[in-house]
Amino acid sequence: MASVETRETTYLTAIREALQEEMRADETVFMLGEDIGVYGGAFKVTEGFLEEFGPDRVIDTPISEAAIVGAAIGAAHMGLKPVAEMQFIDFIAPAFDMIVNFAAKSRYRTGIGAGLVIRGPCGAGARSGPFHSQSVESYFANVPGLKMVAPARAYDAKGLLRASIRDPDPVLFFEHKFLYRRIKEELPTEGEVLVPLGEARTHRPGNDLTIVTYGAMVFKSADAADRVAAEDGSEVEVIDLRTLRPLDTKTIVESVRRTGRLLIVHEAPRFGGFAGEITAQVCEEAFEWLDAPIRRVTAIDTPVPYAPTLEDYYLPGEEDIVSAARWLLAY
Amino acid sequence: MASVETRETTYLTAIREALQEEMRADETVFMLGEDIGVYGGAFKVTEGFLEEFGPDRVIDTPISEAAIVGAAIGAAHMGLKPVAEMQFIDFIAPAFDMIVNFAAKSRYRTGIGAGLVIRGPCGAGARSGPFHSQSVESYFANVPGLKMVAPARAYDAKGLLRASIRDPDPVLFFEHKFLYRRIKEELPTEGEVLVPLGEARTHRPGNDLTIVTYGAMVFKSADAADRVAAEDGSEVEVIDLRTLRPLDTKTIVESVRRTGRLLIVHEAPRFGGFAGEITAQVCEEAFEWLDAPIRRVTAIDTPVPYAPTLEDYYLPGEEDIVSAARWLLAY
Amino acid sequence: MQVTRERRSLARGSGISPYQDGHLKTLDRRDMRSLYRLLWLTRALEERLEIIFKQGQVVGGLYRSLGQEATAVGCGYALSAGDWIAPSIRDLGALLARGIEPHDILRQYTARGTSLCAGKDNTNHFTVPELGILGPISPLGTQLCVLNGVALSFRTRREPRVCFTFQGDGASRTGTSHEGLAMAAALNLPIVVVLQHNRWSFGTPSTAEAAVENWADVAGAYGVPAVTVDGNDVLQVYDAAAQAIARARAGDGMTIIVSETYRMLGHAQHDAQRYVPDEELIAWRDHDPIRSFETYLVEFGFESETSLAEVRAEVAAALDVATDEVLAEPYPAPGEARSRVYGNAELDAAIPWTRGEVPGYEGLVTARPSATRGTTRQSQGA
Amino acid sequence: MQVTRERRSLARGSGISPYQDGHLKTLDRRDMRSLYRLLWLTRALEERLEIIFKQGQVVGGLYRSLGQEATAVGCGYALSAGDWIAPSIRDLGALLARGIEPHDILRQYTARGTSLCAGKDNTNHFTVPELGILGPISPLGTQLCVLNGVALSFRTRREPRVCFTFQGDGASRTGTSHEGLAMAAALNLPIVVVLQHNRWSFGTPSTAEAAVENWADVAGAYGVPAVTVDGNDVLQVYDAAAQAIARARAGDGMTIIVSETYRMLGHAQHDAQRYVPDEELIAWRDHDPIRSFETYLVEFGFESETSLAEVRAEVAAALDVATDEVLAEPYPAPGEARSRVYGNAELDAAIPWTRGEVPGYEGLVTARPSATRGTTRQSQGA
Ligand SMILES: Cc1ncc(C[n+]2csc(CCOP(=O)(O)OP(=O)(O)O)c2C)c(N)n1
Ligand SMILES: Cc1ncc(C[n+]2csc(CCOP(=O)(O)OP(=O)(O)O)c2C)c(N)n1
Ligand SMILES: [Mg+2]
Ligand SMILES: [Mg+2]
Repeated sequence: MASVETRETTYLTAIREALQEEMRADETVFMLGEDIGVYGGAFKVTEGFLEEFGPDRVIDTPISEAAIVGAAIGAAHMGLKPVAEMQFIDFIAPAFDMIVNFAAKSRYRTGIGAGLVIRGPCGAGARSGPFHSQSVESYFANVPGLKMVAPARAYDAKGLLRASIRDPDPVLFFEHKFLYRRIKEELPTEGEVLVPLGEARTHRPGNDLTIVTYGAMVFKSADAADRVAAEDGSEVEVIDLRTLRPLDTKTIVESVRRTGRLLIVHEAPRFGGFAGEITAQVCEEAFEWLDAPIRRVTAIDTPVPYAPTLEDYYLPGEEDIVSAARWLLAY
Repeated sequence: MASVETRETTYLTAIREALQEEMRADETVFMLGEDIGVYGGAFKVTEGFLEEFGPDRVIDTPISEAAIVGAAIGAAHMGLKPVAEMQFIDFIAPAFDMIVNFAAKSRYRTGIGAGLVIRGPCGAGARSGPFHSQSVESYFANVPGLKMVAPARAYDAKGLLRASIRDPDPVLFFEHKFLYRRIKEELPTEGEVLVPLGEARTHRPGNDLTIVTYGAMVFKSADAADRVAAEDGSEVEVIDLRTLRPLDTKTIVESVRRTGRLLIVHEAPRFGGFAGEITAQVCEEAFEWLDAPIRRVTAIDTPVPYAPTLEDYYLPGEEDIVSAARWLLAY
Repeated sequence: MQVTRERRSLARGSGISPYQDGHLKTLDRRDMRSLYRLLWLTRALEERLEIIFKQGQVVGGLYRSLGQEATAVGCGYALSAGDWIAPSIRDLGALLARGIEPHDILRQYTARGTSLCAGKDNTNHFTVPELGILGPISPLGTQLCVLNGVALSFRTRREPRVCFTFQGDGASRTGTSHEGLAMAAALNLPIVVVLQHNRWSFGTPSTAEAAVENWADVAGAYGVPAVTVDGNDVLQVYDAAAQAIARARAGDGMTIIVSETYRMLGHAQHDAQRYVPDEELIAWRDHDPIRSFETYLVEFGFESETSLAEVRAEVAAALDVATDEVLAEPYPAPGEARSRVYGNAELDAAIPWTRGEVPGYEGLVTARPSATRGTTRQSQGA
Repeated sequence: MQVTRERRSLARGSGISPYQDGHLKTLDRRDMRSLYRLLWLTRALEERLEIIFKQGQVVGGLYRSLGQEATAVGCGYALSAGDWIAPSIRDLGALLARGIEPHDILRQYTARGTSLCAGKDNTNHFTVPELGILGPISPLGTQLCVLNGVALSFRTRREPRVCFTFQGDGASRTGTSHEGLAMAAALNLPIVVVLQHNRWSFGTPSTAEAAVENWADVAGAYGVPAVTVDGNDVLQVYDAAAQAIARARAGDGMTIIVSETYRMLGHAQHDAQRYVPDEELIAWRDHDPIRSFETYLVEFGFESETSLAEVRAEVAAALDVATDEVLAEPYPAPGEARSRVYGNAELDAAIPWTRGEVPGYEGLVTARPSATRGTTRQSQGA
């Protein structure tokens, strides 16, 4: 047993704890969103919060995502630290204008920042159809002023959410709903779990091929890497980006310069997906080190379909990653 | 003089003519938007339309971009061909949900498509500040089901708008406001100017370097290419994408395989910009033909600033393109 | 059309009001039977869905309209062929009135390839032009905006057709809902909007979501008339709907109907409704739309207890068959995931769908000019 | 607070109503002078802006509030220190009342590096916490949503401070405006919203944008009180604003004030207003907010023609100085375009801003391992 006491914590509980701990430590932190108070949140992330923190700090709002984000911006201007919940991250779409035009540009235009967090469940695999399954990061990728976080592990979910709440800028925090109750880790019961924004993490080391990924795809990629190791003896490095913006180019480039091969895996559709930016940066900074084309394994270019057969086809699978990795290794 | 009669036509007039001609030829085509009727449109694109086509086909709406796009979707379902104007393309943001979730996914989900056009002035350089200058293509790049068009020439503006109106899918049509009255061409007075979606155009041929670009940057790139030709004797090929989605990968890859060098130029900020997707596709299909890293010349990663000094700094300039081109040619 | 506001006490306990005036005069015995069958079918089909949900046959979530069936049915029944309707989350009865079959609903929830969405979307998200049905999408408030476009096409073509839609009290707070109402009013579109004041929005009471007391006042923001009805009284709903539809058909524009009703179950299957005060549930249980209509039908001689039982038995039998048939149908073939993204089939075919396979790559490997390039490079790199 | 609705005929032609009741009692001679100076300053400053616009000194567009000055001034004057205000497009007078200097406005429009937005944004888009000013952004309807957050912070901290904002009749149709109003009402925030019914929205008459007749009815959608004022009567506006502010400060929530007024010029400088019927302009010209206040001040002995002329001369002199000073100031240095995107300065510094330069690349060229790779490749490619 380690000297630090730990407790098995799910990804969801890690998020709840991050919110609780920040709210306990700093009374300027508060939450607003739909059904987060009386009901405790659609995924029960904020269960018990209303009782503990009261209605001033756990605010049930009307169904109005633009107004939720707007209020968060105004409160941030006044020195509060708002955490806005989108019931599903798909419902960030009606707040698009408010995020892109008000929150993201605020500091640049006026000198007054908008340090707020917008968090919500993203991602497919839970049989939730086209409107409760999206990965929305690329909608916001070309918007300077925003930060974006997409944790895969419980530890990172907790540590990055705390860092996001403390961050001076608007942070979009994507929680993968498929991981909420499936990912469990031993987390320290005491002391601060805090993970700075902008640092990728090597989930699995290797020298033969680099996989850059994030969110739920970290685990599929790691499984694929394990298989390639066991069956082919090649060592695939899996990098979990954790933060999408600012992007940890340094870690990516260092790895690619070492392995000479890069595979990018993400759950969003291919065209216009986040892999493009990563490819561009690696081309710029590690082109000469590349021994093979950069490849992408992503969802197909469609909405997220509902039927299990279709959704399984839609999502990138371990098999897809293995075969792309093998192709690259053999190149 | 050619056998076809021509008339000098501005980019703006070309757009007006495309709308007029489609509306005259097909009574299911109609327009809706803010101040397009009585006032004739913020840029006077639809001046005289109300008189010619009547209030059923030139509809002044309340200020409500989501409702405008929504009505366009419903009308498209009923077999009409709606052309929705966004007064400035920046104001597409409040319609984001409607476009991404309703229009783009409609055919996939229900089998009923939404053949509509959303058009509006985009782009910087007109001293219009952060909210009347944006390039929004990347916000929509990761949304399957959409098409996106960004013409540079008057001919293409006209031909592509006509094709967009006839297209069975939702098309976002980005008119660069800086070109409205600055670009003039001799266009045929008779006969159909029609440019199919999905086909890039070689604006300037060359064998030493490929520049892929679109919108107002086509002209800056061509100017840069001319300078490089005159001063260095190298021939830079400039490809005007015209349509951003579906992307004409074939033309890009063919050119890059020939020149071995690629520079992508766009006006939107760098991070998460459209260059990423192009880079990824070229890496996938022409990696072995590349003799140098793929490079990007883009705006800086900030909102579009207002002051002339700042906006000029923000925008990619001819000088930037020339120096990136030289670097690539010397590589 | 006159703006009336009839509020009934929660515990009024009485049956359907026996008025036979206005549009109700046009309802004959057969209509009464149809209304009853639709009410019962709605409830029974949802119960069936709940059963197969518990058996793990429903792929996603399941939302019920228990206690609100009368509003959906009364409205759906008032529409004519050629009219269009866009349901919201709890309006199954209106879809059934429009001609949607239980099979269709079962297929939707169980994601069958035969479903109206071909397994690509769920619940009531289907658009069926033949039946005049516009499917909503999940983001609330949006379908009214789209329905405006359908209504616009009626107006443009001078067709005397009407559009009808529903909106939750919660959904009425969304920006899109407002934009949709505002545009319908400004363009004087032939639209009827039912505002379902069912006291809850997921886990939040309407009183916390809005400071509005008289929901009909919402119409003030749009300059259109509003009428409030007892949403659990199918005849009263039908009457109001028929009047509003007639008004819209005559070119007089939008009407808002506020339905005073109550959501008798949690938001969805996973919601045990623990936050709801017992008294509220009990009071509304006494005002069940189906039970009170049964009493009315028997009391006024339209039906007997026996004839009503026969209707229920017939529905149950039909649902047995439908459930068996649908559950025997397969999921869509995986490759269907790629179809109909775009209207051009060539385009769908050209999209690089592939992930692992990537056939093009193999060609690349053989075609690649590495040898030459390696040399160029080396000489340059020196 | 009582809901009143006073509509005056366009051509009423009379001066300011000489009531001295309610909150007006608190206004003394000095206040009257201040109100007049603010009204005049607003108009004169805008005229000055128009002059330098025509000289090509204004970088972007220019929007005037001619004819609407009384609403902005009356409201701005009613606020206390510590309160916040979010202006809309035609509320310069309120900003001046809040303490914004003509210099600030001139700098904004001429994109000076010294401007409150450091040249990065234009018009009234500045946020100045010290003066309680929240800058709007161009997408209409958004600023109320953000102001809600400011008001929320007051509520949370139990501070008796109030937020105030303006909204055009056109802007009231946006989804965000609705969401903002709905949330302010639902959360019972200390907010006052002035709905400017100025008959136009860019080139479209309000009657085409909305079927609303009594704009105070808009409040019905939110369950809050509304009051209608003659927006060209600065005292009436002040009174209504002061009452609504007092109500909000007392914790009783939002009030909507409908200002009946008229936009006397085109939407912006480039709009010659050709679509406006002459009669309308003429009728409203007779109801000029400044002229009628002058008559009132003289008639009731607050001022003389001479003293008013002195105020105007003082304003003109001040504007001469301000214009000269501001025009002598430089644009921001180009490199400032990169600053303050993020709250972490290291992050701003680390962003690859470069286009042509790209310093990193040179390093790459020397560091690149081409030689080795070329070989590997050749052997593999064979
Ligand atoms: C824009 C948006 N935000 C959030 C949701 C999640 N959501 C689905 S239904 C619902 C509650 C709806 O309440 P109401 O409109 O009153 O309808 P009811 O459930 O009472 O029929 C919520 C919050 C959504 N679908 N769309
Ligand atoms: C979301 C959005 N759509 C369009 C515009 C362009 N626009 C700027 S002002 C304006 C008219 C505003 O009318 P109103 O709200 O009545 O204000 P007024 O000009 O009368 O003061 C329009 C359409 C905008 N700023 N924001
Ligand atoms: Mg409800
Ligand atoms: Mg107006």
